[in-house]
Amino acid sequence: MAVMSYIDAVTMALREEMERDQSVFILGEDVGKKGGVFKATAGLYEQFGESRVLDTPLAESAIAGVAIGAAMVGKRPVAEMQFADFIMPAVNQIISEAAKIRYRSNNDWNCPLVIRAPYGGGIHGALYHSQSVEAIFANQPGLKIVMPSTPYDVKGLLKAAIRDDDPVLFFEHKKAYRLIKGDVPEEDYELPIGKADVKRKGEDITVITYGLCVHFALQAAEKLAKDGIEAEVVDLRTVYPLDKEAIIESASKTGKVLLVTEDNKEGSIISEVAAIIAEHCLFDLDAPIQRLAGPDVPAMPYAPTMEKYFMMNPEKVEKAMRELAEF
Amino acid sequence: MAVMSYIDAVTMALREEMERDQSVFILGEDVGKKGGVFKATAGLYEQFGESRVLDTPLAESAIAGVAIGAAMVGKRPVAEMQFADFIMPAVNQIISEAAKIRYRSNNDWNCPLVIRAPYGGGIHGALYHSQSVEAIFANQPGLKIVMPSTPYDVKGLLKAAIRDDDPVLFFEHKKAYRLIKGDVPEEDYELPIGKADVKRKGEDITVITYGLCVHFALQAAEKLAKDGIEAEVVDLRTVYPLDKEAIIESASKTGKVLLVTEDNKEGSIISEVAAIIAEHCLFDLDAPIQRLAGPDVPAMPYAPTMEKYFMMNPEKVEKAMRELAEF
Amino acid sequence: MENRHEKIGLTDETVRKMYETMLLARRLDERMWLLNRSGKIPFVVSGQGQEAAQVGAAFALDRNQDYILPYYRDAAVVLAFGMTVKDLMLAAFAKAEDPNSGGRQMPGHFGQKKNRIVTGSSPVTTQVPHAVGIALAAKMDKKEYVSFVTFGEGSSNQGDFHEGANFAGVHKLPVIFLCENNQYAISVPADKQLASVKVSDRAIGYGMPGYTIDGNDPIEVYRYVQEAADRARRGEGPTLIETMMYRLTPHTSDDDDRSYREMEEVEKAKLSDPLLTFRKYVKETGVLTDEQEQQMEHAIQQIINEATDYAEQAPYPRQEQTLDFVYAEKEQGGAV
Amino acid sequence: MENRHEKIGLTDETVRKMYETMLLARRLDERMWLLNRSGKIPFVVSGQGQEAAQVGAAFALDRNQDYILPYYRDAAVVLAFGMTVKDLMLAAFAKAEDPNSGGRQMPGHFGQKKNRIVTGSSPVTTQVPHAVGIALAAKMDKKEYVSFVTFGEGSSNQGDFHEGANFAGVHKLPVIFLCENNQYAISVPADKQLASVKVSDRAIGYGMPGYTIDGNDPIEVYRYVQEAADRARRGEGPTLIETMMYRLTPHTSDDDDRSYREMEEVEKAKLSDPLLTFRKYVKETGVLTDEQEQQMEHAIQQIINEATDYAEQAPYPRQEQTLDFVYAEKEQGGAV
Ligand SMILES: Cc1ncc(C[n+]2csc(CCOP(=O)(O)OP(=O)(O)O)c2C)c(N)n1
Ligand SMILES: Cc1ncc(C[n+]2csc(CCOP(=O)(O)OP(=O)(O)O)c2C)c(N)n1
Ligand SMILES: [Mg+2]
Ligand SMILES: [Mg+2]
Repeated sequence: MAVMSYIDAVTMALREEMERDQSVFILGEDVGKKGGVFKATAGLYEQFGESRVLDTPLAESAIAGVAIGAAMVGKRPVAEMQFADFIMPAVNQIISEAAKIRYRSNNDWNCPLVIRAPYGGGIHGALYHSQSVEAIFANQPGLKIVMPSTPYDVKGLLKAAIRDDDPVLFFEHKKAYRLIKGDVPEEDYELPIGKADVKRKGEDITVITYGLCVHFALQAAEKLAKDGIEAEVVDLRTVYPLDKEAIIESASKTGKVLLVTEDNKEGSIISEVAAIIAEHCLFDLDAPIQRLAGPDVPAMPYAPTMEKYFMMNPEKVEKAMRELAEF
Repeated sequence: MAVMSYIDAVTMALREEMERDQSVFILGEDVGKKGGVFKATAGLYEQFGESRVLDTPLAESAIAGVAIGAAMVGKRPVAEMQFADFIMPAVNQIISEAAKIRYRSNNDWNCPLVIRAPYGGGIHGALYHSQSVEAIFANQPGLKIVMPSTPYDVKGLLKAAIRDDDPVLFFEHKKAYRLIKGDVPEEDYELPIGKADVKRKGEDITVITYGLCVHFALQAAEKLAKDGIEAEVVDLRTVYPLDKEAIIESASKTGKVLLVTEDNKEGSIISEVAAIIAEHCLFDLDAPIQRLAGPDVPAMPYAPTMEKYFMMNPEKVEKAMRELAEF
Repeated sequence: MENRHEKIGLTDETVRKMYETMLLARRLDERMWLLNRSGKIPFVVSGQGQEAAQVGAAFALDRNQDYILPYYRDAAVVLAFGMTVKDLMLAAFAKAEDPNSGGRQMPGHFGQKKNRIVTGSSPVTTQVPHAVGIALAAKMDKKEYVSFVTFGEGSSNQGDFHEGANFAGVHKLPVIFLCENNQYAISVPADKQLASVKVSDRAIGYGMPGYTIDGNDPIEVYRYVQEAADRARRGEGPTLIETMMYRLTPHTSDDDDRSYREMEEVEKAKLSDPLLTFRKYVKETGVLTDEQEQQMEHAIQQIINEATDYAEQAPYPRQEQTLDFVYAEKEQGGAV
Repeated sequence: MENRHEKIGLTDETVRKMYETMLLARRLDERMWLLNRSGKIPFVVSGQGQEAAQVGAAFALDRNQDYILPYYRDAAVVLAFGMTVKDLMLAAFAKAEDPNSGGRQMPGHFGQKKNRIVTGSSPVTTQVPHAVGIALAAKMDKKEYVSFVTFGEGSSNQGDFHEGANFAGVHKLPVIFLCENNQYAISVPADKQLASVKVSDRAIGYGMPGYTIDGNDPIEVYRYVQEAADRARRGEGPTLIETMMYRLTPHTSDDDDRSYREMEEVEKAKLSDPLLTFRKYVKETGVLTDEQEQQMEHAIQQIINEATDYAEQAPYPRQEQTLDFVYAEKEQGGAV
């Protein structure tokens, strides 16, 4: 067990999977010699050589499409999109192709592909280096979308994603990369894709969230605990398809639910979470389902004033939690 | 006032806007000589000439991107995507560009663009000619998404979309094209984008839906009326951003809400509608918020058995409405 | 008539087989239209006029190891690669047994893993990067196979063509890009589609050789594709081949081509219908006797009849099968 | 040294102005790095080494009517088109007054309608189809303007380059595609990026002339861009010009280029730094005296100092301004 950063857990999972399985390889922009613009693939080019850590031309649709082709014949490509914002040119390949290959071929073909991409704001990335893009893909059966919050989860879920026989989008919060540290076992382990994780038990209110916001909720929960309010914090971990059981269980238990995302509010992941609760445990609720999210503007601006206004933080979460607890 | 089909209302709106405003032009695949694969642009090439009804190369990102460029310098392009399924290569242009041009330039530039595309199933179109793609775009502030249900709404909303100073995605249900007929005034009128429309008043239950499903709900409502159940049918018309007031008003009034979409369920437009209701009128509800949608599979299959299983129809809606009414 | 196939090492036997495959594809296509016009199948997309290039190319490949990524008109390619008429009929009737998709996709969306026919979709040109990825896997694993991908001239204007071709060029991958230039993309003629004179003019931009050849001549196409396959196997990278032909039918059974092209143009093109010209070739070079031809037509008719009957009677997928195969079947400890 | 500018009709006055613009861009760029390294601004993206091509091109355009779609390194282009140092400083400091974006975008995301500098984003190459659309509008309305768009050699591998260039070629639109080939796309050298020898090899695939020229020579670039603009205005369609140069700085202030390229290579490239070579030219041809040069440097320093002070002191946007300008302001009876 070693304490390591979120990004080091990414690198560790990649390295171990590449050591374990010859069919795993990495492709993307600047992932080779440079080791990625965030250094997520640092050292892998040196260890595994150019043929398994491929610097591609600057063309995301090809990155996804070439990876899909390789995956269909038995490879396990891990494609990196340099920023989640730049996944857009690859949407056709991801939605029309990767997501539908198994289904359209009646289970004859499949596509064991992982697409990793750093998402999220708070790093002066402005409109095009701060976006949360998960909602764009979160209505495409055939895809899975994983968004881990801790180094431990990163390692276990990235391994599971690489071993998964279907395409997985794996979004890593870029602000978490160096900010979030935690224990990561040296040994090999997988965490189940499709399962949420209760990161903190509590009886009074439920906060359901994912990614970096999990930490904000946990910090806020500690403060509330000092005032005798015990919050349950559910980390979705997989945001598509959602773990309905876990959502329903926690919502039913506490009857007060706050949903948090860094994304814009309308049409976000937490909208679906709210819908699930409203469908399944309406009569267990003691308060309206609260959603706390970024404002409905195109993306996070550059100026620190505006970035702060947009970005989620522990204070905003705490305030919403207190309001809900007092409801 | 003339009775005309849904698609004729599309053509009429296009023609009238092109007559009214020189800056309006059409571009897309096969929209010229052929008049479009569905004939939505029939006669316009003859009337307005090749320079205003442009057959483009087969490249959707260019269709969107070129239209965006023209829009930024004062044109009002109406781009056709031959099928909504084929909008995917243009996602980067739509989400990264069109949606963000006004915001990112601090209101210096804007992008008065309309993208029309036929969507929806029930026409033996199989996986790639049947999709509902609205959810992909329904979390992108800066965009508006209009999905009309009647010829009357088509004309008024398409005109509004063309006159709008921001980008509008205008999705037309391809099965409605010839199936749905209705009165359309000869004179010029606009309907407000962003406003839902109560297509039927009722006190017992509310059905909120859009597009072709509005007709299924209206048909079902007539049947229920025979049994003394009065359903209110709310046609969202604009699915992004949603008309919160109208949703809240009707949900609060009847206390029983059924949401219907032809799309897959998870992450769909009606998820957001459910979330809005759960947030704002929880205590007015007498029943869980019901969602009726397509199954969570990648897209509608070709075989008639499977297509029927996937596709929404009046019977499915009626059944769900009765269940809700009896709750 | 000069015997051109011997020179490039093709036996009479193989050439006869090539003609037979072209004929089979044509007769099958014709039957599909009949079935469509009589209301038995909802949709046809046709390869008439493109069989020469398809068969010439398919026969030049190694049909025991190469991967193919055909586009919707390539019935002749997949027939050459082992898909049967019955398979195609099952797809046309959208029946459960359809090996391409289990009745889920429209006809023309080929896929059959056992024959290395890679599953395809409707959005055009997405298969191009896939072919490149399959070629990349070959290079990585030092395998001998080649990946072969086709597309129309209209589709060569999609970004995916550019991105895929450049990727293949940079990494010198064993892939063959074959454009079937039938001069129309639905209603749009090639000169409104392509700014270049030839699609093959684009090859230099991807560091690969590019050729524009007569797509009505299967021998010519065979020669170029064979050479491209050899280059690919030698590690010398990709090739772009543009085959010139004419789309003899409307775009699909939903299209009426009279609204955008002169019927005289179509009639004129029919004079160089590759089925007629190649028939002349095999007859005059003595590859095919009249008797053999009759037998061939007869056998083909029988195959098609049987396949039609079989497919017509075969069951549709059960409606609940709509829910199958979204993800891998759940295994213990596995994912969703 | 031979006077080359007279031959193509450039006055000493203009050439001096060209040099001044290059120098201004360079000094501004250098200041940006200082501000970044001292923690005053979070980010710099640099145009060092690319000023010659940028200025040569910008001066060849009609700066009173042409539209430009610059990419992030094109500070010299936008300066030539009327954006001020103060404007750029306001952007670097993310201040409310920034005319590019009101402090919303990172520096290098230019946009200013009054100078026909079209707003840009970060995803590369999306501006290429926009430029084509702007040119299409010119053709439709029979206007005289040209649309000018730049991009890196890495970005020429995006689908949008292909689709946009082909569209322009088919419709013979007045657009100039200028590639600034600085030999790297972040860490990836051009030979791993481009399968072709030259980006200009792609021009034939879009039915347009393509040239690869010395991007360190503003006179040469001027000549080619002027000719392309003339062609465009004559209705003869687009041109692709590739300008060869070297990125003298790391990719951005977040990059450390020592991890992927030899510092000797950079040092060598600095020998042909266009600022040095063009300085030599203007000095030796008598366009610029020592005294004039000193004055120029002095004036530039002052402009930059003032702009820095102003921008540093200017207010940030108010936080609620985050909510502005998602859609057009609501009008009566209007839309959302
Ligand atoms: C991305 C995408 N856009 C549009 C379509 C609709 N469509 C189907 S075939 C076709 C024309 C294709 O022309 P070409 O590539 O020349 O092939 P051909 O049909 O002539 O063989 C179009 C526009 C599609 N299938 N995919
Ligand atoms: C679509 C997209 N993918 C990735 C990036 C990240 N990125 C920014 S600049 C760059 C390299 C661009 O190289 P080139 O086009 O040669 O321009 P240069 O920076 O060398 O001037 C990359 C990969 C991006 N901005 N957009
Ligand atoms: Mg064609
Ligand atoms: Mg570069």
